[in-house]
Amino acid sequence: MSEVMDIKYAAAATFDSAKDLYDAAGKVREKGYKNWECFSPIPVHGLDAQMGYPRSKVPRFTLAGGFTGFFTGMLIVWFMNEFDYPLIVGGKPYFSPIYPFPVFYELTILFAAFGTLFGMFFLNRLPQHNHPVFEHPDFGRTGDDQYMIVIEVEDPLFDDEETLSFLESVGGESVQIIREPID
Amino acid sequence: MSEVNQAEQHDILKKVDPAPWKDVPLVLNNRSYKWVTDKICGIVESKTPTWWWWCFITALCIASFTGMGLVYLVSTGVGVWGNNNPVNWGWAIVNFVFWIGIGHAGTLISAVLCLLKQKWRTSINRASEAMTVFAVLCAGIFPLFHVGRVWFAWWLFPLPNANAIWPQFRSPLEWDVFAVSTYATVSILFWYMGMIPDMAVLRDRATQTWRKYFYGFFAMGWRNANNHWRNFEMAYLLLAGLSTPLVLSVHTIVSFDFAVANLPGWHTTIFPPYFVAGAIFSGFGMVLTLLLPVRAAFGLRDLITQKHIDNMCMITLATGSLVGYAYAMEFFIAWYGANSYEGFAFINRAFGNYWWSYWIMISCNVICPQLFWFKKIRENTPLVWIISIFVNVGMWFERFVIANTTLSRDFLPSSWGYYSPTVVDIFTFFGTFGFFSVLFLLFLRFLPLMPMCEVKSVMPQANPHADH
Amino acid sequence: MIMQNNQPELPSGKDYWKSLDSLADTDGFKEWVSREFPEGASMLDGVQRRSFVKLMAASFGLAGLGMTGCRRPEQVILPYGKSPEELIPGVPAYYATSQPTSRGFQPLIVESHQGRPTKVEGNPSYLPNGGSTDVYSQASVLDLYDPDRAQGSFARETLKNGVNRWKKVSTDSVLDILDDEVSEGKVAVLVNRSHSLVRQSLQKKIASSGIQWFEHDAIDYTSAENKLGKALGLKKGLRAVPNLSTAKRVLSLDCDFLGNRESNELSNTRAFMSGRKVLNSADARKMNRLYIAESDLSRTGGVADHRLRVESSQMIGFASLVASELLSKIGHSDQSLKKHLKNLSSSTNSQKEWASEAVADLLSNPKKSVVLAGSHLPAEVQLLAYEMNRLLGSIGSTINYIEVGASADSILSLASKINNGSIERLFILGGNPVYQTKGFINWEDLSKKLKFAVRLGGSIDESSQIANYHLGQSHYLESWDLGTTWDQSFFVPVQPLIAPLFDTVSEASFLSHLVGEKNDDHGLVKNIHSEYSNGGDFEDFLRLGVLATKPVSFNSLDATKALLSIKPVEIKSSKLTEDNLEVVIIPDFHAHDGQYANNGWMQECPDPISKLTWDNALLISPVLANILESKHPGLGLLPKPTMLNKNGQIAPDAAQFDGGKQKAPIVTVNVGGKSITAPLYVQPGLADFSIIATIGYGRSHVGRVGRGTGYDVTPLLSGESLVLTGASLQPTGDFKILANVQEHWSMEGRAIVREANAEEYISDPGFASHMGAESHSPPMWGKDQNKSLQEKATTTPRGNSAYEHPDHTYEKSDVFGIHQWGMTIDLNQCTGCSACVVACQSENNIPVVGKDQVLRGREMHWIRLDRYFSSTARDGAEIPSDVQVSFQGVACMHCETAPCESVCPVNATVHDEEGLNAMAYNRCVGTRYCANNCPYKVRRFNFFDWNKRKTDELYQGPLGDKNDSSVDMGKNPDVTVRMRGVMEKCTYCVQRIQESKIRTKVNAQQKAKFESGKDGSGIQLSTQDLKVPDGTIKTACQQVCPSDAIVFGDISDPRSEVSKLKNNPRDYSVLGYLNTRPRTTFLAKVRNPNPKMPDFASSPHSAREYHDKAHPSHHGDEHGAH
Amino acid sequence: MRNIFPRWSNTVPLKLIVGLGMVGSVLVAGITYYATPKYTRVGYQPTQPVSYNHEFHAGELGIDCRYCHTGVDKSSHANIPGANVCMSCHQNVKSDSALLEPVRDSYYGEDANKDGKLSEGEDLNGDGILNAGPAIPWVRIHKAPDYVYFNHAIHVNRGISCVECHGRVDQMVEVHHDKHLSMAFCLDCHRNPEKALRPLDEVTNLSWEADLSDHSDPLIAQVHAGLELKENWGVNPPLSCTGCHR
Repeated sequence: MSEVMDIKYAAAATFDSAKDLYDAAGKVREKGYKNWECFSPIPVHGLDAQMGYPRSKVPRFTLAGGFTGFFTGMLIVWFMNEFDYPLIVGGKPYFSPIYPFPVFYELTILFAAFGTLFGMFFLNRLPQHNHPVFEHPDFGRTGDDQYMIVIEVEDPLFDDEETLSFLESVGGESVQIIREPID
Repeated sequence: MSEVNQAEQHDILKKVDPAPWKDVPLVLNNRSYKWVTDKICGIVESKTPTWWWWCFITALCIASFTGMGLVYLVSTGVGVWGNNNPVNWGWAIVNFVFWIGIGHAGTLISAVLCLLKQKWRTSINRASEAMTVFAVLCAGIFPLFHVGRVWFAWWLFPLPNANAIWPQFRSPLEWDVFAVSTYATVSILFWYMGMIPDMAVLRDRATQTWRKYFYGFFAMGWRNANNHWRNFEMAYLLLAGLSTPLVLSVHTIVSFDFAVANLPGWHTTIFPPYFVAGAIFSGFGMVLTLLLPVRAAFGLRDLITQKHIDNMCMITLATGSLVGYAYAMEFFIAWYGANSYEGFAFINRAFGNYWWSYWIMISCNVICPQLFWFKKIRENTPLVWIISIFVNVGMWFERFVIANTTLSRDFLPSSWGYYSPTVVDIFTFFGTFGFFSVLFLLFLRFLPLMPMCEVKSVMPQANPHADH
Repeated sequence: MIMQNNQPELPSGKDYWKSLDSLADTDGFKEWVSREFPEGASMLDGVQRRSFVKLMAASFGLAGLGMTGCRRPEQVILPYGKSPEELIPGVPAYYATSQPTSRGFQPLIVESHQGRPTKVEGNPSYLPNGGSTDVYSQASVLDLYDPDRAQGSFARETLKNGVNRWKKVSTDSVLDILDDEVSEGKVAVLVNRSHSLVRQSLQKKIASSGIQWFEHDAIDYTSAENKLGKALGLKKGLRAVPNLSTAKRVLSLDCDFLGNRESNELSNTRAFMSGRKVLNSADARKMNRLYIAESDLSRTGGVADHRLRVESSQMIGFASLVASELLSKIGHSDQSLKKHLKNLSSSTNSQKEWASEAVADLLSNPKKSVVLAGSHLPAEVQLLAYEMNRLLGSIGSTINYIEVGASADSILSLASKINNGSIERLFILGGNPVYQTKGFINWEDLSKKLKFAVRLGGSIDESSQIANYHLGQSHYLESWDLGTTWDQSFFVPVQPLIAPLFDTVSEASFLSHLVGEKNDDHGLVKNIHSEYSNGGDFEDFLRLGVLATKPVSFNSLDATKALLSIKPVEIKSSKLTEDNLEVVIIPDFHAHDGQYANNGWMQECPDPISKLTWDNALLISPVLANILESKHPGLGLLPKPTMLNKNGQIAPDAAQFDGGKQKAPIVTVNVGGKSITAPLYVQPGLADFSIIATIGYGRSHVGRVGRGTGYDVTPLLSGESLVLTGASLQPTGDFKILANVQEHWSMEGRAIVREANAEEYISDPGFASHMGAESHSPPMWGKDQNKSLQEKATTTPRGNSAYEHPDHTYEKSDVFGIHQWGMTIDLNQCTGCSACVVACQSENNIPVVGKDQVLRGREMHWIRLDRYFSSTARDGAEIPSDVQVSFQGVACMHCETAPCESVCPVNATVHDEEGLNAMAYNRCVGTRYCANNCPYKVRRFNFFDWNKRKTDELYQGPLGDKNDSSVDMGKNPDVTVRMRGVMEKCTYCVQRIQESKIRTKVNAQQKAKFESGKDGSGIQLSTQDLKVPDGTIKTACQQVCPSDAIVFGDISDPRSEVSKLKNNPRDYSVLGYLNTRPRTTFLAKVRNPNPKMPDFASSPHSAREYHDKAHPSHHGDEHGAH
Repeated sequence: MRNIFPRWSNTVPLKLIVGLGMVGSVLVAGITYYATPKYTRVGYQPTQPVSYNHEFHAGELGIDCRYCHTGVDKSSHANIPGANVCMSCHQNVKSDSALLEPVRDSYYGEDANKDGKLSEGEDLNGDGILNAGPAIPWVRIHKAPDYVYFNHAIHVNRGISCVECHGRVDQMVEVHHDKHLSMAFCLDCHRNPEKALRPLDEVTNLSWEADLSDHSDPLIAQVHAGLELKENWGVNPPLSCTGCHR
């Protein structure tokens, strides 16, 4: 029987242009929905603000990575050339913040880069290969030329009829419920 | 985020909204998103063309030269190369610097132009990033295998060992280890991250199962969700911001291999900027060499427009002239510095035992690019392609001149010598072009040649405020 | 047909002693083992043999063959069954012996490790040499381990195709056959000249037993004494033994008394150069002065203050000119003699001024001047030189004439006697007469006339080809003998350090066998010693290695009559032109007279003047070169002037360098119907129409090292003079690639070798510090400029550098050294003899790389001898004819702020606390960055497994043959043998430093313990007790140097010799302006020209070249000066 | 379109990271333990041709090390004793023990009647010398790499005991490789020699310990004693390459 076969995940509506999506998104936010998301083939400018998203937190990871890198570098060089086995090389000092600077510098960048990428993954909860939204029949087109708004069932304001009609009212097409099969 | 009313937002957005590209559209014949998607994915999804197979097999054969060369080298000794005393480096390091230099254009296009909000970069950055990664891989071969006991090369890494002895961090070669490995890693990260959304598109379009899973795996479950885009864009911007100083530092450090040494003709402060300029120069040369055929082969004229070619030519022209200026300045300083050894080193470059290589360098690097002043030539694609080849040749010879003229005639006339490569040198280097081509062909076949989302976002449809 | 044959006893030279394994196969070796290592002998057979070899290696303690430390095969240690008392494993033993040479016995001390002689040093008890050795003695130890030696005795079988095959036979069996043959009569012995008393005593017995005796040497060092003796109408020879330590003025008539063309090289060098040691202006004032007139540019000519280029064939004329100048200046009474000399010298008027000024200078130093004549010059010149010395009153003060026995019958009379059948049986001992005389003796015919012939020789060579049997001759390190030094002032022993490796026999025991004496050579030597030493202790003699004696000196007589008998017609040699050239045949630097042709060390040691390795060439003058070029366009002898030459940026190369490889055109030389073909080499400083050819190369039957090297000059030899006239050159159009290690001959006005004339030095002792970039840049040491040498060495002050340098003083640092090592090289003392190069090679296990690799610029010598020419001519396109020569030994300078260290990524080359620039081979990965960054280019890279692979199979890598391990037996176990892919360089002989330090500490501790008698806990040892006393450590190069040019020691000790020298104003660092602060510094060269001479220059050419480049403005007045 | 990957695949990445982390750390631990001299050398105990018992001779009988290893205070090599050293006792003690057969062979060799003089038919190879027999092939246990120049004399004479590198040989029936003797091992002692220095008389006394009278902890006692000797003797072990590599 169907109702045990799958569970409701969310209501979805598609749009044809960035503008439509943009405007609709504004309305959805004003309506006060919380658990909802826009899908678009490109990063639509200003959509974050429109959806009421704060600034991304990726930079914090980058900064952390950078600092780690720099001081790891310094620690390595100091430990190896000054502390553990000091050797007289070209009459130069055992340790100096100057001569090995390229090492600190490169490690800073390396770790910062890792911080950035994995920070992004972490904030986007990636990798996550399985997601209910993929169940939408032509979700694929959101990568191509279609836009979509999805309001999840978890949202306190969610109500089948009302949400669906609301989505239609903001100009959504092929409004429908996304169902997630249980396997 | 607090309550902000519509109107204010629009003002804010107007401010952050970059100035739209007025004069020339970046995608010709106002194509639709669908067209772009089909075009780019089509290259990967369509049946493998025969010409691809021919190229691929040829490239494999050529690549095998490197393989054989290296096996012989490691089993027999560095002596199989032409190196000697006083010229202890020779081709290996020349090739290393050459390939590393090639790489730089990719990072530059994807990072620096991104920071400069140069929208025209979008259709060429993916390919040039690929070029970067592959060039760095080719470059890596040489410093690794030019050492006498390659099986101990791991000593260059700071690993604890039973001998309780560590690397020596004053050495530019040690800096290279960090610079090059960092450069390779970050380039790959940057390249891969940019591809995630496109992988997702390919995943969603895929019909064969293996494609579903292959692209699915690398797409990491990307969902085109705005939340994703938000962090993605920020990360992209940051990586661009990190790559820019990186790309500058890498060739600076490579130039330190020479500049930190005390030899006449090497020990000069002009090297870092001059090497970086040269790197970008050769890089763009290579980008042109690669993309013009690709553009023709896959009919991408609407995406890689004359506008793109013009821009690349102009950058080549600019950097070429920069390099030319550096050559002149070296001579001036050598004369002005009044150090007889330094003075001789440069006179010897131009008129000494390697004069021919010097003049090949000058004509390819300084004179050749000047042709790009003329629109006619810029619009003559075959000619542009040929010139780009000359640029590559010239830049290889620049490194040859720097490395060899100085070493072959340095301080004590008694130890002057002459270096000439052996057949093993030549084949090993030649083979790396095959290796590079193999990788690039695979890239063309299996990965999205252009960042679709970025191309789309510079098309008029991307603007959420344009009323239509 | 005898010219073609293969290696002894095997079809191809390939499977020949592949390794110790197959060495162990040879019977001789087994026998040797059973005597030397009794415990090992029984294990030699069957399957155990292989393991035995390994064991032997272990018990030998062969250190560091291959540097793979990771894998550790099971190894076994073989102790003695009965340990010899004196032998402590790991502690080398030293024995006094000597090397018999045609230039007298060379007294030696030989170092032996567990029974293997590894290193040869001079015997300091022989004062004239002061513990120095020449390059040949250094190399001779390699011959002992030469795999191409005759390993026993062989019988010759000629195959149908005329090829000679050699069958191994036992030496005893040959000796038995020999006895029967001798009883047949008509026997002759042909030997090379020797100074052995053992031979002398046996010679008498042999003569009495009716065996005839003949002697021959291609390079006959005794010819001068015989000529002079004959000319003076004496029955004996008259040997000139100069005593140069007292000589103030020396005039050399084509006499290379500092080189290998004359005897007494070492003591001459030591004595003469001591007169050129300049530490203060007083020394400079009484510095000696050398005039030389010569055709070749010899090492003596390189030292000379005034050098005149005169063809050897013109020497009689020139000598007469000098003599007549002398006579007129001293107002000699005999007018007829004056007149006679006048017309003898008629052809040489152009050199009159030079000669008369030189003579004036000789006369101004009565009893302190001497005239020397080359031994290859005719009796007339010898006579003139003798008479001049007599008139100058030098005899007894600066030169002694001692009486020596007259020479034996020559090889020519032997030939005629064989021809007329009065000799049917021939024994050829030593030397290599067949090779050396094939130009004028048809051995092919003679060999047919001979019934029986035996060859006693170290290896199977040309002379063996006419013999029925070849008897392997023992190396001198394997045999007993006793002889005299050249000056006959000492008896010296030859005692074996090792039992013969193979079934070989020494000359002494062979001769004694000939006369039917069965007592062993040891007994023989003992008897002769007691005979001469009137009852001195034999053991003491062996321990000391020398026994003083008195040569018979000659009381001078007037030679006027003899002089008058010189007939003008004889010496009226027609004028030399490019169609009437002279060929001067001299001993080769590498091969000497051919005996070192198979010695890798000698082959690769560059000729001091021409810098050639692995080959000899015909040397011709630039003048002749230009004539040839114009006569034969496209000869390709001289390179076309490049742009840099034309605008005077650099001087032109003296030869075509095609990709760094010297391309020498091959020509045919015709002299009186005889001809040879050989490559040409343009040598600045040669007499215009002289061709210098060297003997010893182009051997047809020689080991694998010497095979195919050089050209053979012997076909030109006539049996009389080594100076041939009437020669002409004809290009063949072919070229030969020569391995020249120094492409560029000019210093290019760079202040590398800094020189001044004595006057300049007196007026400005610190002239060296006023040259070079550092002289007009801010002082390297900045504020620390005036610190003492010791402070600088220990605290390494920062000078102007941005860095704080690590401090090595005891108090301030956890890494401190109680010594600070340093070296000085006195450029004024170096004659370029190159003994240091081979000594270093022998001490430090430096591999031989072969001609091909030398051509690629991969020679491995740790110390190289840079040779620069400088001249007045500075127009870019011409190669100068009159040049001054400057030698500079360059090895690792051990810079305090070493450029090589800071670029090594793995800490493989770092400084140690005593100022050594350490090179840890086992840490090196081989980036070669250090070698690039070394401004002195002294680092050497192992491009291949030199020590493991045969030099001709390097490119086959692992598929190539392994090297002959026999050579490994001669390696120094105290020095790592480097594998491929690692960098190496001079270490200041760190192994010797460490040994001395350890010995000092151990002795100090034991002494203190002995005195305190306690458990040692109360002992107080100061750093003074632990310091190595100055002079204890001698580096290998320092030890061989006959003129003490190299001094090594602790510069933190102000009283040490080296500190004193470094404080000398002449001291300077090469490329000092780079602030590398080298620990090896140089003492600038001082020349001592005579202002009155026509060729006088106010300052040395190189100095003027420097000033011309450094201060072009002064250009004018620089030349105004003269 | 449908999900390609099953839901459980979402947890895979996390598991992967954890898994790889564990594998990695195990790998590192494994290498550091198994691929270093600590493991590869220590405990190496080959069987020797003659079952010489160090515990008995050096321990119970208390024969001084230097009695057999004669080179140890004079030379770089400690020197394995020749058969004559063994026979100096065993001519009388256990003179006919079967275990000593190889020793006797090596010692007497050609001297068949063991009278030490060359008598009829003894000189087999006819060289007029009474040759010794085959050497005893002792299997080498301690070996520094070829490029390391360790000198016994300087260590022994400057108060470094055998025990520091060879362990309690006087308690080993058959000798085994006791310390790992890697470069790190050498450096450790060269950096703080006071941990090892001892009075010269005690060098071959493997059981010696510093005077505990005024220190409870033996290590502290040793260090105190050591520091005093270091100061008095001017001990300054080389830490740079040239000390051991030539």
